[in-house]
Amino acid sequence: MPFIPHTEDDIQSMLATIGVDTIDDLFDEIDPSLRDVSLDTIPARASEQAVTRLMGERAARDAGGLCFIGAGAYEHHIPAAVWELTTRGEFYSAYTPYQPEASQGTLQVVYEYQTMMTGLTGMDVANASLYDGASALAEAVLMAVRANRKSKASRILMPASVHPFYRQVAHNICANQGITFEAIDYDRTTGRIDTHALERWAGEDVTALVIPQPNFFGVLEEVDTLTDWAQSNGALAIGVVNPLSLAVLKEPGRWGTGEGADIVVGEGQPLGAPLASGGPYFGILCCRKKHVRQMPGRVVGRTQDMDGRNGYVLTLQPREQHIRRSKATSNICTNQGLLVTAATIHMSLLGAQGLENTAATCIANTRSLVAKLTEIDGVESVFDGTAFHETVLRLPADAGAVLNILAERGVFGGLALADFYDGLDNTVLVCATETKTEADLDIYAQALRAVLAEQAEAA
Amino acid sequence: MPFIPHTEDDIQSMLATIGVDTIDDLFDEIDPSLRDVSLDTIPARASEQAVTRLMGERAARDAGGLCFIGAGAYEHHIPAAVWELTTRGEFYSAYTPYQPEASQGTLQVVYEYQTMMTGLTGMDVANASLYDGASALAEAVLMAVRANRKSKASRILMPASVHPFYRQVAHNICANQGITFEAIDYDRTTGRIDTHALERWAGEDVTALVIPQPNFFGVLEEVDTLTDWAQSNGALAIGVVNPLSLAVLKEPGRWGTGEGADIVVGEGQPLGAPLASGGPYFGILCCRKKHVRQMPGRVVGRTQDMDGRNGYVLTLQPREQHIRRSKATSNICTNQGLLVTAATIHMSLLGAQGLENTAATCIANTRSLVAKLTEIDGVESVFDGTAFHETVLRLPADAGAVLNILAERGVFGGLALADFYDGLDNTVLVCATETKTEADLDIYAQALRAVLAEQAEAA
Amino acid sequence: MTEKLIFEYSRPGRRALAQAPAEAPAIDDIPAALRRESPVGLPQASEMDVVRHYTRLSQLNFSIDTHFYPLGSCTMKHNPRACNTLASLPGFLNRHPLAPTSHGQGLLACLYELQEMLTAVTGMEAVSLTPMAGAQGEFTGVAMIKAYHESRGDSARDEILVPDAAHGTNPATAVMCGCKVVEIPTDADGDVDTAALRDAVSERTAGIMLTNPSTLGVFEQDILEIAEIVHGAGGLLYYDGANLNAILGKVRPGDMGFDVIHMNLHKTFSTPHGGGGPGSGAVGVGKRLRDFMPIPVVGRDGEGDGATYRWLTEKDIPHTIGRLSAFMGNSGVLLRAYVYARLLGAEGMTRVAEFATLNSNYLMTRLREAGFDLAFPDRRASHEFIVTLKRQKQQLDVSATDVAKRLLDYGFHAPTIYFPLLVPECFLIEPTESESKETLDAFVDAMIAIWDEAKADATTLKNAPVNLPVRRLDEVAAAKNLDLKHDSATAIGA
Amino acid sequence: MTEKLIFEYSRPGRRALAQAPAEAPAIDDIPAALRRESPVGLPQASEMDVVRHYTRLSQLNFSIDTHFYPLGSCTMKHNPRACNTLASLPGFLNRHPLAPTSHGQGLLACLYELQEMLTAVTGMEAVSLTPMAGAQGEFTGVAMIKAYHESRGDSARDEILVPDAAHGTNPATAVMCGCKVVEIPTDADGDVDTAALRDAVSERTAGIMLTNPSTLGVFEQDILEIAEIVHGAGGLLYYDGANLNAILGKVRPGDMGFDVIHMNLHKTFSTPHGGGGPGSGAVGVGKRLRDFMPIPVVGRDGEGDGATYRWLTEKDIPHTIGRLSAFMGNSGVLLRAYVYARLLGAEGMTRVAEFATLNSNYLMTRLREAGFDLAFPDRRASHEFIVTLKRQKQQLDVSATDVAKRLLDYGFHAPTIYFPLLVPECFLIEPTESESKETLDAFVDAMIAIWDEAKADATTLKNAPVNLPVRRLDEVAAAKNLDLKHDSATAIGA
Repeated sequence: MPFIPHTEDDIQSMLATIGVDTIDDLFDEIDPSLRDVSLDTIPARASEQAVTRLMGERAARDAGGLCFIGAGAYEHHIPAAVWELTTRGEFYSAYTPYQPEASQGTLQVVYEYQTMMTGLTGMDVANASLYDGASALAEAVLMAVRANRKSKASRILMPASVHPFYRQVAHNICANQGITFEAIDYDRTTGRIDTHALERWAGEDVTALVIPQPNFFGVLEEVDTLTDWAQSNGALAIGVVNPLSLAVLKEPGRWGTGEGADIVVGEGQPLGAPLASGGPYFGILCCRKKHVRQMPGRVVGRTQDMDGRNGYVLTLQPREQHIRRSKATSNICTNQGLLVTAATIHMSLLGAQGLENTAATCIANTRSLVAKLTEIDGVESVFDGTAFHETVLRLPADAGAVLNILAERGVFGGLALADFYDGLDNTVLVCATETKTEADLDIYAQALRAVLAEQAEAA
Repeated sequence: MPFIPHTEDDIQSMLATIGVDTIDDLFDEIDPSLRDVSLDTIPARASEQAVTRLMGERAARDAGGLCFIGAGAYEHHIPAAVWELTTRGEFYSAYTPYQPEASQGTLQVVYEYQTMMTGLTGMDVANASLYDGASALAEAVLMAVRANRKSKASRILMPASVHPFYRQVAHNICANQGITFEAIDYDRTTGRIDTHALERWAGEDVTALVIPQPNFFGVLEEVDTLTDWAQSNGALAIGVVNPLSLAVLKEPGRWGTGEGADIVVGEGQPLGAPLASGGPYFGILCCRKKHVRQMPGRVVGRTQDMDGRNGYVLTLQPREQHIRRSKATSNICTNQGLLVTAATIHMSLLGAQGLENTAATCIANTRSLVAKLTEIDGVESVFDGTAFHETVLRLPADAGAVLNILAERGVFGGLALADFYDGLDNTVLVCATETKTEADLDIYAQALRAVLAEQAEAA
Repeated sequence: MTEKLIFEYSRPGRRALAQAPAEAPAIDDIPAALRRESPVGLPQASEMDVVRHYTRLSQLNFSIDTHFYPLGSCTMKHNPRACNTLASLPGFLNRHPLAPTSHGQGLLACLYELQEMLTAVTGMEAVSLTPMAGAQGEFTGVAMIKAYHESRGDSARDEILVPDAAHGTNPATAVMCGCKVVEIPTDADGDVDTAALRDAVSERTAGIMLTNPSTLGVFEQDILEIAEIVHGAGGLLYYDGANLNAILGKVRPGDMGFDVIHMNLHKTFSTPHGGGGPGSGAVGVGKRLRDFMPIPVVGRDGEGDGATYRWLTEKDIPHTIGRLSAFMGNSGVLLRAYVYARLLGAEGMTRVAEFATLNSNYLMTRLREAGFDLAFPDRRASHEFIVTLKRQKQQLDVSATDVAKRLLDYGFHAPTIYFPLLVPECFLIEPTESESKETLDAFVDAMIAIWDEAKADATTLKNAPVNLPVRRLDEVAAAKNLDLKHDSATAIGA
Repeated sequence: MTEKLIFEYSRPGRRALAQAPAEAPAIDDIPAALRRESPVGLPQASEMDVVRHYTRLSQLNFSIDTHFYPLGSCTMKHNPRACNTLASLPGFLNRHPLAPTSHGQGLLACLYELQEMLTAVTGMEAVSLTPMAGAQGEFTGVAMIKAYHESRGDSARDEILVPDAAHGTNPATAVMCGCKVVEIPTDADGDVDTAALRDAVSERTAGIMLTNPSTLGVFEQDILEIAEIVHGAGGLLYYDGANLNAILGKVRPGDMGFDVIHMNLHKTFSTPHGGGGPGSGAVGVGKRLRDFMPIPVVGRDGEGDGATYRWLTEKDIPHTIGRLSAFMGNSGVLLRAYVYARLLGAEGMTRVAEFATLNSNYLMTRLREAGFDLAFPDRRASHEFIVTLKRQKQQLDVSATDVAKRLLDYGFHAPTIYFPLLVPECFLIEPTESESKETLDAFVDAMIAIWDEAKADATTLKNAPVNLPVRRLDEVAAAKNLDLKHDSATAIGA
């Protein structure tokens, strides 16, 4: 039997020990009406060989395409060592390290991860990860409501320049707790948060301001001003960052003139997680020390054993659901341990210099792509704010239709924004990471030029 | 620097310790005329990212095709666990186990492998593997010459039904030692060794007879008769087997009416090695106990440590080149450790029943394929001897040309034998392993039918 | 055997150069005020340092691939390697989540079929795969229950009933959804106290969250009555799938009357635990909650070979509680679950419950015969059962922790201890179906040996573990003197 | 920590069923006399048994991924993981060796480029990649030398000159090729005794086999003179590439006058050692031997993007010594070497020799300063060097073996001991370029600590190792009472 080691002798001897005749007898406390189950619609078992072939064929169907889509998930080179090590059975098949003495590998990895994350963000404390960037933002919002005792309003200022899906997730997870989200518009010229829209909330009871850096449009926000605005208005500053960008951009721990952002979250995917159609990724959450006891999720601490040797344990567990139950900081139990392992190895291999070179290459490639694309008649940048590694371009044609044709020709040209923003019809969010060569950029430019020419001709 | 950890500080401090100014000074014992080297034609280093992309593209070029080629390398399902475990760093990056206390993992694996191989072949002893099946046959020939002290002729009877490449390799490796190979023809009807051709050598000084099972044509030889013939004529019997076949075929340890074959070799590839364009595979070599000290290659033995615990060591090293130098049984040093590891895991997962089911499915699939193909006008089996999982078919057209067209249509239809045997023009050696479904067989049959029809029309 | 921190291998200027671009192009257009000035606190290491360090660290772990791991309520069963290998095929790994679905039909076909299989084996109407872990599955379930009541104008229902033995995530989730928690006591047999339940339900009852079999290792004998009580009061039933392994293919939550269920695919469908995740908390819904499923869900257009698949969004499910992750949950985990489900097939799923239950009852019987006390001696074990070491604690001052730590020395991971909270010195033991009789017997032998050790000299247990990389760690000091990062890192990274 | 044999996990009827066809179709047409009747002695185990067993076994090994491994003459350098990952892409793994070359252009392009790079870095005229290990490379070289002489009608040349310090494979290979071995002594500085060489050469000299730097860890200072002597006598020069790492990209065997070279790609080009293989012994040839190269070799037709590749066979190289493996040697190993070569590039290859030599000279200096005796104190180290523990043996009766075993306890693999045979109590130490200064310093510290232990109480060393899975193993008993297989296997397999 696949994955069941019992021989016929084993079964008989075990049943005899238990004192029943059949395995079915062991279910005799269950109402008979419940025990007549049909699984007719589930296929019979397939051999590993058959499933291997099926999956090989299906994976091949999904392969290929030159990808210029970003929008929250980025194609980066992941060193081969990362997943060869991460999928070692001792990491892959271990449980949550509830018995620390038997889990020092996992625990030390998380401690190293926490150290790296605080280094990257300039924050005091990092947790052991959350599910993904979007749900991490939701947890940060809940945390801010707990941490900002002066605010009674449970009011979060949520800029429109935050990833639309992140805004939806934060709303869906937090709405049941009476938290309100106030939209802050973006500046049509710069693509940044509209500071006039923000000023409307000066003097009001605001719990927290969310500050994306870079924002969804790829544009860099004026994080110092925004952080100062929030903190001078009694609000916490919640940064939402791309961790890769922090190799070159000012770390949230230094945003503003005070002590930096209060809480920082982000999508960890650029640090070693494959695109994989959306997951598993991992959510980063860091905060200032004073908020640590409001932090959701697992945390690993260093301590000592009976002989005075250093070792690692899960700590601050009284915040968590398995101890505090209905009074926990979150219902979160699982973190993304395997992804954290990959990220820790990834960051160890790249180091600060490798991350910086990667980030700078992404920026340079995107600048170069934008230059090539905007040479095409009618293609232009929408915003003039400085970008990180993504840019919104306007096309002289229906963006969705153009992207579909490009995809048929093997180029995934970006994300059409018309569905997400009024006024951004015919726009595309494009990204060229370090994985793209000059030749790749030219392929995109030539393909777009051709498609637009055909569209113009047809029109 | 890739794969070199030295910082500039390290280098300076190390040079100072040594007492030289530059690294180049360390080469000052070498004639200056030798130290001016140009490597202009070697490309500059590429990043892992660039090489990953290059290799991805090249691998994709080689992918695909429904493979019905056998001829010494067979497509079998390899459980995912096999190579995930085999490539664990502790196996993958370990050296030959010269320090046994630090190598118990590798040593125990080999001991288990040796046990499995003796189980499969029914022989007394197995070595830790040789390079591949063909070179193992060469080593078996050399071993037979050493072991058969009664024979002075260094004469090996080599049937034409042995894989042509094996015959070539054996000749190329052994010829310098004055060993002669006498060809034994095959029976044109059965595809087996022509016993009349063999009888010519009765009473002569023959050192060994090579007995392939199954033979190159896929046909089963009369191993009992052949073994008895050899041994009654003072020759050793050297079996050349496909190890997978031994799950269903009589094991060489029981061939004949005596004590079985003297030496058995084979290509280990069907036991967990991917096709990989030809290697790395591994050569199996087993023998009867009385020949053990003439055996080439490494052997692992069980012994005990100072506390009486069981442990494993390389043993019988006095046969080997690093001790015995010019008097060694072979110059062999390396074995195929990683492949042996894979094979041991593979056999553990499949067990006897899994191997038997695999072998029987291969046989059934090939029978079914042959039935479908010989329904096509003009396609017929060449031999009437019972086959294992390969069969020679004659086509009503030039086999090489037909195979080329089939390959363009995604079917690798087998190996054309015209280049290897006079009289086998227009013949193809075909094989359908357990990886082939009924639908696959139909694809081949339809494709062949179509190609032959086109050929006939064009003719 | 311990291992330094990766930061302690770091040397200024060292790099694993092959793995990233060699140079940083100038990025002059970014204003100085937005640029980073201080060093990034990452280690500077060679590839060899990194490979050695993390290889060695991995060896410090217990794992399913190395040890028996009878951790109750966690279903530490064998993780077939094919699941990882096949989900890691480049075509799956390299696909962008927002790439057109025309270039994702392989993935979508797998997810659609997984939805169908999970729907069938749980007896529900439909499944959404998007929740990223059990706790998010729970959130999804309660949020749907709230949305259901609100859609009917029945918005005063703000109480979630939770048995006192429940996982901590249950009450925590109820609160996250803005509900109040009403605890329901357990009776002496380990079942929900139905009389207390009758008293607890009211027009404020939104629903009940149940694990069945419960965390006490027994199947709720009155489940049909419970369903009737709660439904009768206008509430809905939520099934916490943490213990689904106990009944997979054998009994279906949908048949018991549950309106929603989450499944821990990382338990029942054997996706890796990964040292704490990723998980996957797919939810199945009955007809009452179908309209509220979280998006995206995979839909199919057409039939047979011509079928195509696409994401269903709010346009297709207008009452959805919405999106809970940036993209599609833990897709890679779902692929692993899909492979596992196909390898099992229908018959294999049923065998999971059967052999998990056989192993559990066998181990329970053997331990009882060896002199250990069961929390519910008159009940069948489900896939897990509880030993209470209360007597040992009283007689020898040996705690569940002491025995757990000593088991580590014997090469067995400890069972879950001190949960459920209501059983004193509790050992919650779940062997799973993938362990052999020999392993279970060896575990019993170890328990007997440890008990003999305790009787001879309890300090042997108090000092345990002694064979592990570290001895017993001071968790109190860890919480008091928080040390959550290595402080020299930033300096080293300079 | 030891681990049972897989056979001891075996139980009749147990199977990892997913991995093979569930049933065996009838194969009635095979005559009974040819069928197997007795059981196959394989274990009957579950997938979990197998995964656990081999995971645990792996943990009993030292390896480059876990330990410093300064094994002289073995070049245990870092194995970049990309080499394995990329050589294992399905397109490469699944290709049949006899599939048409139209469906193998990816592989062939890699092999062709590898041939070109190896040709350039060794200074030879051409390379054949087919030999499957160093010893087969040596065989190839000597067989080509013989074929060369025979092709010129000079067939009385049957003597191969071999320095007394040579690897055992050298004389063993000469004999395999039907030659006699003439040993050449080493002078006091570790160089070949050129006077003795002059006396040894004659019209019977087929050639000389040299490792340079030699196994004594020094570069032959008179290599150009040696070449002149041998060539002058009508012999050819064979370069044993075992120590190529010492000079890669820095000095080229072709420039020294060698006619043929084999390369251990599993040393210099970092393909895995795999616990004893697979290796790869590519051979490079000068113009005299080009016509005799073993097949297949990869040829290119056309240039640039339009180039196509094919196998060159006896039709292209009519004087070839022929085929040495059934197909194309260890192709998968060659792909790994190709990836490594591309990651290094020209500059990286030169750095290999430079930093291997830097590490070796540094470690030699540190050990000398710590009071250890060098075999050749007046010479530069190449990529390796020799410490002799003769004094320690005399003073304290502590042998090279004792120190080696104790090093294992300290977490360092032992250097090569008792080779070359002519240095007493020999420690041949090769750190490789991929180790850091800290690791070398830690090794020196361990050597000092062990020496202090020896002075305090030599039994500490005699009892070593104590921290490993087993203590010192009785190799004499192993050879005397041969136990080469587990005997109950066949019974268990019944």
